Amino acid sequence: MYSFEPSDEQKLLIETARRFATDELRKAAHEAEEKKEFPLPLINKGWELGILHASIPEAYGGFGERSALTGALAAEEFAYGDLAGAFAIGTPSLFALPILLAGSEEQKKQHLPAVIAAEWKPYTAALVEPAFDFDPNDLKTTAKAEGSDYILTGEKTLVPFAAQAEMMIVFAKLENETKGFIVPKGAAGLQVQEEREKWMGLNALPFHRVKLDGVKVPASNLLPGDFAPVLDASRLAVAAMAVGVAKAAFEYSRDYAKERDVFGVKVAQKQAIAFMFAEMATEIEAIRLLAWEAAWAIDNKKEDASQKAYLALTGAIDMAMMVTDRAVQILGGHGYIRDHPVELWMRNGRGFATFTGLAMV
Amino acid sequence: MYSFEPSDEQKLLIETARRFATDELRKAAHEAEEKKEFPLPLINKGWELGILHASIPEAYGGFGERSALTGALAAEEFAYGDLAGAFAIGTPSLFALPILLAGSEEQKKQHLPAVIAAEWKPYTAALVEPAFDFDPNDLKTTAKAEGSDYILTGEKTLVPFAAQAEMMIVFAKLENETKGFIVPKGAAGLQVQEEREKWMGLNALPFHRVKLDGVKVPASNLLPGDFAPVLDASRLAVAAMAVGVAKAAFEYSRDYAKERDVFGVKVAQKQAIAFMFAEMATEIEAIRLLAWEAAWAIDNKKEDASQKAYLALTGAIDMAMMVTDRAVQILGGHGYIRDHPVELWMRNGRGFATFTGLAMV
Amino acid sequence: MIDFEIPEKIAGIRNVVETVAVNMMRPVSRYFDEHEHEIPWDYINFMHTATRAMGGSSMAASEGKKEGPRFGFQRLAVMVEMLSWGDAGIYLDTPGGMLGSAAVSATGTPEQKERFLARFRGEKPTFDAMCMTEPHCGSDTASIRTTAVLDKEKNEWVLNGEKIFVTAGHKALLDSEGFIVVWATIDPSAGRAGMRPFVVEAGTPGCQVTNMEYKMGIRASDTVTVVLQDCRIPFENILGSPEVITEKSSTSFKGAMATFDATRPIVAAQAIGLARATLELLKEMLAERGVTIRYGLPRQKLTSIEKDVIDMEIMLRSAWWLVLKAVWMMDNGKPNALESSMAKVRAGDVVNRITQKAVEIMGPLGYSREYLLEKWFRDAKISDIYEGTGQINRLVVARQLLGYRSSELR
Amino acid sequence: MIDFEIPEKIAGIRNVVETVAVNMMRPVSRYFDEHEHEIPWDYINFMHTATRAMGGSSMAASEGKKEGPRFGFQRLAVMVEMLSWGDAGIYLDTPGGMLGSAAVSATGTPEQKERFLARFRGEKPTFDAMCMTEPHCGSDTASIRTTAVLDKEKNEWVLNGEKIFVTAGHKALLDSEGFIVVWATIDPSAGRAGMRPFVVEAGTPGCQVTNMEYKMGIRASDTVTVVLQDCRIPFENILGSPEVITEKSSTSFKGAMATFDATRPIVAAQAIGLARATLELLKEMLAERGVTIRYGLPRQKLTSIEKDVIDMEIMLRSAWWLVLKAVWMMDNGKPNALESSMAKVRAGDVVNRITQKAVEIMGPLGYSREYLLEKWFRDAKISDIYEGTGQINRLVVARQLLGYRSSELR
Repeated sequence: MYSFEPSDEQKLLIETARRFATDELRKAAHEAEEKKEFPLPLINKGWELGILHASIPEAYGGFGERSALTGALAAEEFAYGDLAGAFAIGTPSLFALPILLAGSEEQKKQHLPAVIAAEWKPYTAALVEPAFDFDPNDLKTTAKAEGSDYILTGEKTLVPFAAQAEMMIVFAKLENETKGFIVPKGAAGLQVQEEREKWMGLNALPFHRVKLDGVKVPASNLLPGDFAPVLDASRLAVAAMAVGVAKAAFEYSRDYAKERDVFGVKVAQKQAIAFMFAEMATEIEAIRLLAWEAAWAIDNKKEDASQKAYLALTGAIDMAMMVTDRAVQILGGHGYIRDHPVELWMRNGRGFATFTGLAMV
Repeated sequence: MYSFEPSDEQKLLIETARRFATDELRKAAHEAEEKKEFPLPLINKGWELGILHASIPEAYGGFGERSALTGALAAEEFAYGDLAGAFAIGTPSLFALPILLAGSEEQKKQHLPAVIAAEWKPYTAALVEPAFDFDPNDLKTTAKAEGSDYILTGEKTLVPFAAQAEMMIVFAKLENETKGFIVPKGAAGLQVQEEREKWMGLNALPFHRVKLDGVKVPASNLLPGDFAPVLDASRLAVAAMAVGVAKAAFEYSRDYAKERDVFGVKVAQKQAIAFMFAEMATEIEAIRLLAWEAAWAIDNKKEDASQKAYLALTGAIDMAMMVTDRAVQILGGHGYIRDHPVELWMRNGRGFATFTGLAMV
Repeated sequence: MIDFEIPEKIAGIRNVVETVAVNMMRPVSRYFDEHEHEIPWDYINFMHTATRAMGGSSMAASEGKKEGPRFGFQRLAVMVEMLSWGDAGIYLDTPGGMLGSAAVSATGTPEQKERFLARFRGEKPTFDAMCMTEPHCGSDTASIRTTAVLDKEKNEWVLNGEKIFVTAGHKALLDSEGFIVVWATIDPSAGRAGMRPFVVEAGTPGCQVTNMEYKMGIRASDTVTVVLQDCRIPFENILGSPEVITEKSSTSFKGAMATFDATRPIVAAQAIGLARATLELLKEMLAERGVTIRYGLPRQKLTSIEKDVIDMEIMLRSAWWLVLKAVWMMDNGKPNALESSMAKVRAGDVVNRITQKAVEIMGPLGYSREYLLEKWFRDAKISDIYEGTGQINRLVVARQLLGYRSSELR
Repeated sequence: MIDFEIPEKIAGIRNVVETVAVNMMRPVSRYFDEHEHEIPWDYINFMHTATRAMGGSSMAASEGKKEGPRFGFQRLAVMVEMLSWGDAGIYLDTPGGMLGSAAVSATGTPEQKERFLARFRGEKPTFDAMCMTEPHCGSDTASIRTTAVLDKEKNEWVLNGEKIFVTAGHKALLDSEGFIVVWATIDPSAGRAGMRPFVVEAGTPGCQVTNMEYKMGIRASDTVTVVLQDCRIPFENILGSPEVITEKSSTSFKGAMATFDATRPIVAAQAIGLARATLELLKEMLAERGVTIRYGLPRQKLTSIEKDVIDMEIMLRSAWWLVLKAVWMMDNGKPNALESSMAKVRAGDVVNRITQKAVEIMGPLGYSREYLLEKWFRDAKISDIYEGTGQINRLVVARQLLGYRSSELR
């Protein structure tokens, strides 16, 4: 039966997440970006909201069942506050959710409790590769069976907190399929480039290039399950975050345009500007519904869940660019200087084409 | 040295063509479309303006040298009046220009004077094929050498005046190259489907499906020259005509919007509508300049003339759709009824993706 | 709890309607496109009989105030989407309650609802229509010039004016014992506050169909001009309670706007049905020619056609959810002025972009009347024009978003 | 006679400028992007020396009234396009005549031109800037609040106000003996009619740079706030002939607008240079990875990337011709208000669409600061904002097209 209303529990979560996003993340965002460091206490505070914990069953130390939908709702709110913050807080999910979704019982028991115990710790994952046509289903990083081990070879980029991470999941191509492998810190042949990678946005976060020069891991480190649900979880998360960033940009530029005078009226009273807002809001809502549908399909194990997650993210990429670009445009010269957050959001806005792998719900 | 001003001679031609287009073609357009017949006297009148004649050297019965630029200027004006009329008047060019551009001296002498003698006669050409991915450089219609003959096999669509045409050029693939072949009326194996083809637009013109069931023509009917200049001539012509149709739609909707009241002002005074006009006019002018550049490149035998003609047409396809769609939108309900010409222009507007081969300059 | 599963009840009806669309609409789509002003009686009679057999008077959304969740508008949207998937023009010939009866439902008294709507349960298919637009005004409904003057002696309204672009007006007035709802002013100096809806029944003297339009698309549907010349109707044919007559407020205009909140998502559903038909046919035609769409690839690995088709899916699905959300809100008694106009904006855009691109992709096959793509391109355009143009609906959306009254954002 | 051949004279200069762009700009592009507020003196000094060596005072378009065709603005557009191809931010640091001197050229008397512009021929590189925008107003230049009051006793103007977004203001006032042109009102009640341009020279007491902006892009260029506090300048520093002082007309405002007609295509040329740089690099990067663009194919056979790149070429080339047409009209004394705003609209659009798409196509490589694509994406956005936003320029275009005054189309 159709319904477009989150449950009461979800509404509560949305409110909590939004309050944290507005009161804390948003306020820290500018300085974090300019100083190129996201404050750890704030990450911990977000972590304590327990979004990941609520996805992990009690048997593994958590307190719930994973709901992609609930995760997407939270992801939107966090990103509405600040995208870098949302990524940072969620980084351990990059390690935990693949294990939850594709790991063996043993792997779950071994790793999940450690990840969600107490403080936020940088467990991470390495998916993206430095190629213009990076394709998560056709990786260049390879895994080869050798006796009871696997040998991983390749190069990864955009790996968050790689230098500090206790452990990471490395995704590699094994017999034409993408599979996840648990790789501990300091594994032989694992080269985490010390210098941080530099991107157009997300300067608050430490990303590193990771080279795998014949890294050997035992067979027990292979996540036996399918990659598809992992990819879906990431595409959905990134799509939901695009909605959050776009919503932030929409609201900020709307408020600005309602305040500011031009030619004797408010900027927002100009039809051409008002129409922009109408289109921005419509597009945001359209993609939000698409993301919700994908989340619902994932949670209800619909056959075409992967396709829906793919469509939601693909739509979100264009939507986020359009909305954040217009937000800057509406602020004019003020949109172009870094005093206002819209320029940061526009840099984030373009990134969604590349952010698959940086978040999971 | 850059210049964006037609020569005095060209200006005179533009004026003459525009007068004819406005006073005659435009007025006949609606009835021609609805009655599905373009009045022959009017075709003849347009023919008498001598656009084609001016492209044919005296040696072959004409009175000039071909200028793609001059041709493009005229094509825009004719199409500004009515696209079906412009195509009809120019149909003999489909036969004459390939001969001029790719024919042998003998072919020129034999055919050109006949085409441009006195009255308009339906000489035509068959280029388009009934495939969604029709590619003029990779035809499905084939030509095979057999002794001193060529055997043509395949199927053509959108062949104007095919049932009446004295002769037509059939384009076919000969050893991986597109080549033109002169095929006379009634050649054995040439099946011109009697029933007219039905299209979204251009109902005023008779188009026919043409099947070539092993049509045999002597080797002397092969146009020995390259196909590229022929294709360039057509792409340019169609691009210029798209500009003409778009200009008509722009002007009509502009005049309408300046006349009509809405909410106490003129429709055109609404910013959202005014912005549409600004974008329509800018786009039209942009593509016009691109078409001019292509024409100039053709006339000056620039190496990249083919690429320029391709870019001009590709841009023109989108521009024409955008402008004609908006013209209908601006008229609202009035745009949707056939009393106003914008709905016809919108149907024409979508056709430019398919009209290559229907005009040449 | 967010849920994207179609309710079972609606799913059943949807299947039934699909059969109608496949068997009774598609086969005659081209015929009625090429025979403008002919009426698809087979379809009409079938729909009428079927609706009666199912105990309903029409497809309309009213379902009384029962316990439990309400589905009326959701069901209507799903049915309309499917019928429009069948044929957007023929769908508009569906008997038994279009925009005119929507206005009666939205603004009439119980007595009026019974009096005017009962006819749809009769033996013969009956039609209704809404008369809003006038020659001098399009979306500017506040500047209507048709007048209604009360002849107190005879207790009759006297209507004078001209209405254009009346969808199904011919069928409502001449092909059945239907009615039209005419928006007229009882006080030309009062602007919106003077506007009232009046019911004029078929056969009323002074009410004439003077013109049938020839249109770009939806040719199976009639669009007419109605002239009212000293057209007298009973006092009771003014829609709403008696106080609307004297009260100089814009309540009644707001009634019309409320009608729009209910009807815009339905018009959007039409657009979606047509867009879905187009996308499905496009994919079929491509598949027959060996082109299938590889979902899941990064854009960098897609062909141009694949990218276009994937973008179409995104547009189509997301617009459909906007529509469903708007009608779901309607069913759940939530104010949906924003959502219903958003749905209309998006659906009107989407159907045009999809049909325009589909025709282009299929090249000569897209432009040919051998296939339905070119027809759907023509049918589509109306979706961004009627029931408020895309521009008007953007204004409505923007006003809601920005909290502006119409005087603040014109 | 329509001709798309670059004039020989300009082609020569273009080659020279290309060498500068390749050797002096590109190698330091990233450095100055990452070291905001540092000044590229090497480039500046080189350009200054080179310009002097060539006998010119600046890149500016003035070339006296000679016989034969005039090329000044065409040459300027071509040079600016190439410099901006080199680096859009560093280009803005070019000494010797930017928008401030354009205003002097357009509205000053011969005496003023000599007095203010001579410095650009001096030994040291010198800068100028235009002060238009104020904190409360963006494109709405008619609502300027900075005042100029004549102190008749001392025969001086006293300026008070605050100007923001002054491009190169730091260099004009603090890094050289330059000047700024300040738009101020001599009659706050008169609106546009009261607006006048004043020259304030570096070192004038009461004129202070109070803030340097941190920007999304073009970080090699300084953007500052200038505060004028009882800033006294000689009477003769009001630009134009004496009658402008008393005459209450908007002639002088129109002078500013005329300046825009000359400068908008130049700003558009910047956008084009940046867009071309992007497209060229994109094609190179793709080619290195085995992707080449197959021109001439029907869209149905193209890959998504090919279609995007081909669309970019179309946008880029056509926008460039709009720019060239606008400057060609300028050189030939044809009124070009329509064309110059069209060029600006189109170029501002195009550079953003191209840079945005290029970053997307190159995936992680596009988003990385290892390559210049991401920088150009950031640099590009200013093109649709300064010298009139895309929206303002659309208004200007629309007014011309529709024959409306600004009171008729707001």
